[in-house]
Amino acid sequence: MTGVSKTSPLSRAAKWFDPRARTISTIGFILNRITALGLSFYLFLHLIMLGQLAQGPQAYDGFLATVHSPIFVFGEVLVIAAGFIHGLNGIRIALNSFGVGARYQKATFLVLLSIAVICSLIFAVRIFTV
Amino acid sequence: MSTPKWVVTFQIYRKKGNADPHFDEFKLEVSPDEYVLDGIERVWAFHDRSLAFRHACHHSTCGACGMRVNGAEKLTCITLIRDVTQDGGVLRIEPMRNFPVVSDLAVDMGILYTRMEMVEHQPVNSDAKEAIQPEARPAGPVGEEEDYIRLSDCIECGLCISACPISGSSPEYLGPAVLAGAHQHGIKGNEQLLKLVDSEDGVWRCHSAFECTAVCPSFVEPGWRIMDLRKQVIGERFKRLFRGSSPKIIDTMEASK
Amino acid sequence: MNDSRYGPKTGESTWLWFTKIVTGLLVIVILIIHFIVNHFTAQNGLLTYADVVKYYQNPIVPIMEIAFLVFVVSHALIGLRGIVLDLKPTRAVIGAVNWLFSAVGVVAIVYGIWLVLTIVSRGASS
Amino acid sequence: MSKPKVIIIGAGFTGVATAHDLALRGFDVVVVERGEIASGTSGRTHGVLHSGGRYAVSDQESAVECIDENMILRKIVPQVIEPNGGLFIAIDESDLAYAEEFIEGCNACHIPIQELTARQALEMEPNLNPKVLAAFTVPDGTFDPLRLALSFAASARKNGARFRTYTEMEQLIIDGQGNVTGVKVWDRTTDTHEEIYADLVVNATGAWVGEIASHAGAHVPIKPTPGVMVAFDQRLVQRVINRLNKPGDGDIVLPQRRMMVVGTTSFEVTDLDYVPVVEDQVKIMLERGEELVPGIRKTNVRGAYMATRPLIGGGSTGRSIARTFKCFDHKETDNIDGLVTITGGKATTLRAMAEKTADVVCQKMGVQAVCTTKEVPLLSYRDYYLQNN
Repeated sequence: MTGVSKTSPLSRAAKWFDPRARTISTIGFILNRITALGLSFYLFLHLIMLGQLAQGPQAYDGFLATVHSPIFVFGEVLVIAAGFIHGLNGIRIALNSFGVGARYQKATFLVLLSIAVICSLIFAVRIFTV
Repeated sequence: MSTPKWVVTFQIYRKKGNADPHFDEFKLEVSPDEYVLDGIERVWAFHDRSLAFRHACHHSTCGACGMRVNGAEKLTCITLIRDVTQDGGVLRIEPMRNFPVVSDLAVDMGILYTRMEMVEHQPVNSDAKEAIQPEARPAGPVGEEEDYIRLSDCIECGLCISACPISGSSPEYLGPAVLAGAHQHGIKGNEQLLKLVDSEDGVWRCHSAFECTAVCPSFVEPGWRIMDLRKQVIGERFKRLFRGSSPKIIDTMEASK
Repeated sequence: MNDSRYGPKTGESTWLWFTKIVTGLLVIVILIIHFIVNHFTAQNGLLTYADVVKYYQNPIVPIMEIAFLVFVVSHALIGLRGIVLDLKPTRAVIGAVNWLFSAVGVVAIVYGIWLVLTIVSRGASS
Repeated sequence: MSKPKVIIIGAGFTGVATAHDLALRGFDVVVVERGEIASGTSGRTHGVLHSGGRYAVSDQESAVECIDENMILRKIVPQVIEPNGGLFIAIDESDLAYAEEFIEGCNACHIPIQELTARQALEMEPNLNPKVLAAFTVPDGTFDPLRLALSFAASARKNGARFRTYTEMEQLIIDGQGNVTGVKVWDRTTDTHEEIYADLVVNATGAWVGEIASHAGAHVPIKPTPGVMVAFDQRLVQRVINRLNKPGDGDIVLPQRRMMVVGTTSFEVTDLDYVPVVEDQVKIMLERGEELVPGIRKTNVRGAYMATRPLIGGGSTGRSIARTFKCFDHKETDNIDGLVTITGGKATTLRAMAEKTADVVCQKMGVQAVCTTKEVPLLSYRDYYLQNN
């Protein structure tokens, strides 16, 4: 008999991100998990980078010059978009879990995702045009 | 009166003993208004007598014929061929995920049945208890003094567990049907059950993909029930936080009676 | 199923989850406050080291940043632990993860507070 | 001292119930089943726990069996039964004319009935045809077919019976005297063949008994008679609704979970392994069901399926054949020892069929053991799979 457990953790994790034959709510789950991982990575990277502040003005201003290069700015936009998606979706999950609107979660998700996309676009435009 | 026939290719997952699994193809002439299970039964009857699959009632009361049809979890006895493919199309039939495969399309339901028993899900209930969701309540004699005993909505088909992304990576997770069963039984005053659902493998493991509700063929709405169960568990924990360990006091009081 | 997963841990999962939800919501609240404060105190952005040091002279800023740090680190680590749990870890692995993540959390928060206080003191001494 | 060993072919209602009975009486039981438990006729049964009212006029032997077994099943396996009773309702004059015979028949068979006025009936079941003229309550019920079978199987298993599902009987093993000594089987999960020997083989294959018995050169007068059933997606009634008349097509509407199931028809087939659902018959079910519960028109079809009744044929056909069951000791009928066939009957009488079969088995093998299945409560159907682990 083939069990569920014989696979490696990685291949098990890969199953989370397979949206085939799944509904829109799974997209919510996938996005939430990806943004969770991305934001966690960013959080600790950010904390380490901010250590430059303790090194004094030259170090920090030099660091700022680096992060103003386009590739870092693009990364910043990703972080903002991830923040919006994760935050707004998180509100839905929190509400559902306290017994609010679980029957309307699909509609809620679509509305919140639209808001997240619009807000991310506004920020992206602002950041790239400044 | 005959609707035009369709030709559909059934691609069926095969597994025998320790041999490697593979897919077999069977081209069948079907009526689009037949059910997927009818096609599978015909493959067994006329093409390959070695095909193993679970089925019994053929009208969605027993929950035996859950499979994956083109990737999606379906109760095949009520899934019209018309709704899942087209003339000349393909039906890829696979066993449910997250259950051990016995052979071909047949899986071992032991895990689910064991856990349903653990959470004391009652196979028959009063009608009022089954109708927790008022808008889904069927038309008919409602709200009268007389109540009816009836078989529970959950048919233990396992489709929700097959569709759940968390059950997929973490077999210890109790799973949607089981948590829905616990919700239906009620955790009020049931210390054992509260402990079970409020554990690492209980309600907190759900990550709101709501696939369970999407695939449930039997009006159980496991996703909603898990969320409602969370509310109840949180409520219970807060009550205890402010009242200290009062349940123990009640226990001893009852014991002394 | 491994019965040792149940029993002594009763209630623990609830509070971990509850903390995750509450800190998540608090992070959102603080982010909103952050944007408002930023809007009034640093209209031109924080483009240099001097800007940042000056920004931290407003007492609301270090308080806000420390609170944000505590909430976001807790939320992230509880969330990551949840993801590890979903990967069917052995008892030993999840035990190690519990210790590791607790330690990482404490270090990150202490380090963050030290950083904030350093910047605040730079501003005060200049 | 080793237990006497019996192989049962078929894990439908009679197979699992016989396994339970024999296991309780101390036999070593092996059940071989080519599919899953209840994957033939048993799983697809209508699901009426008959009060016997349906047969009280035309087939009183079956009616008595039904009411007795109905009461026993309610007691030993309540976890799979909706015990809400049933109604026989008269819609037209011909139905009314049948009422007298019906009352007499039910009294003769000790089936407790109660006459209702049309108004009382509509108060009990507001979705009945408002043209209802008269009604009688009967102690009908509804059961879940798979779970009923699993409950017996679980209990049998607890007492040592072994279930070999997906294991198809290929041949009966016959000794030099032409007697049956075992079965040759094909395990479809591993695609392997093996021989199992036993002191006795019980052929409990329902509509397929003729085919199985013919392997030993024995004959069973079986008349496989399929009927259609259609499930609708709303539960408009809470009780089994029967037409107050002689048994006919589409004259029972029963509630089950959140559904209603209407059945059935009656015709003859030769190929048993696949009986197609005939569209015309589905239409008849809708039309006939509508006469009992007009609201059916507004519901949707959820499933349509065929099941093949194992009727024991004399000269008659279809509706007129008795619904009673029979156990054949092929030593007596064909002078072939080691083979017993049980068939006929209703789902409701599965326990009685098993008792009869086990009595024959005991008598043949000289075992003194009484039947206790009337009293022993069955295990939860879930235990069947629990013990798998």
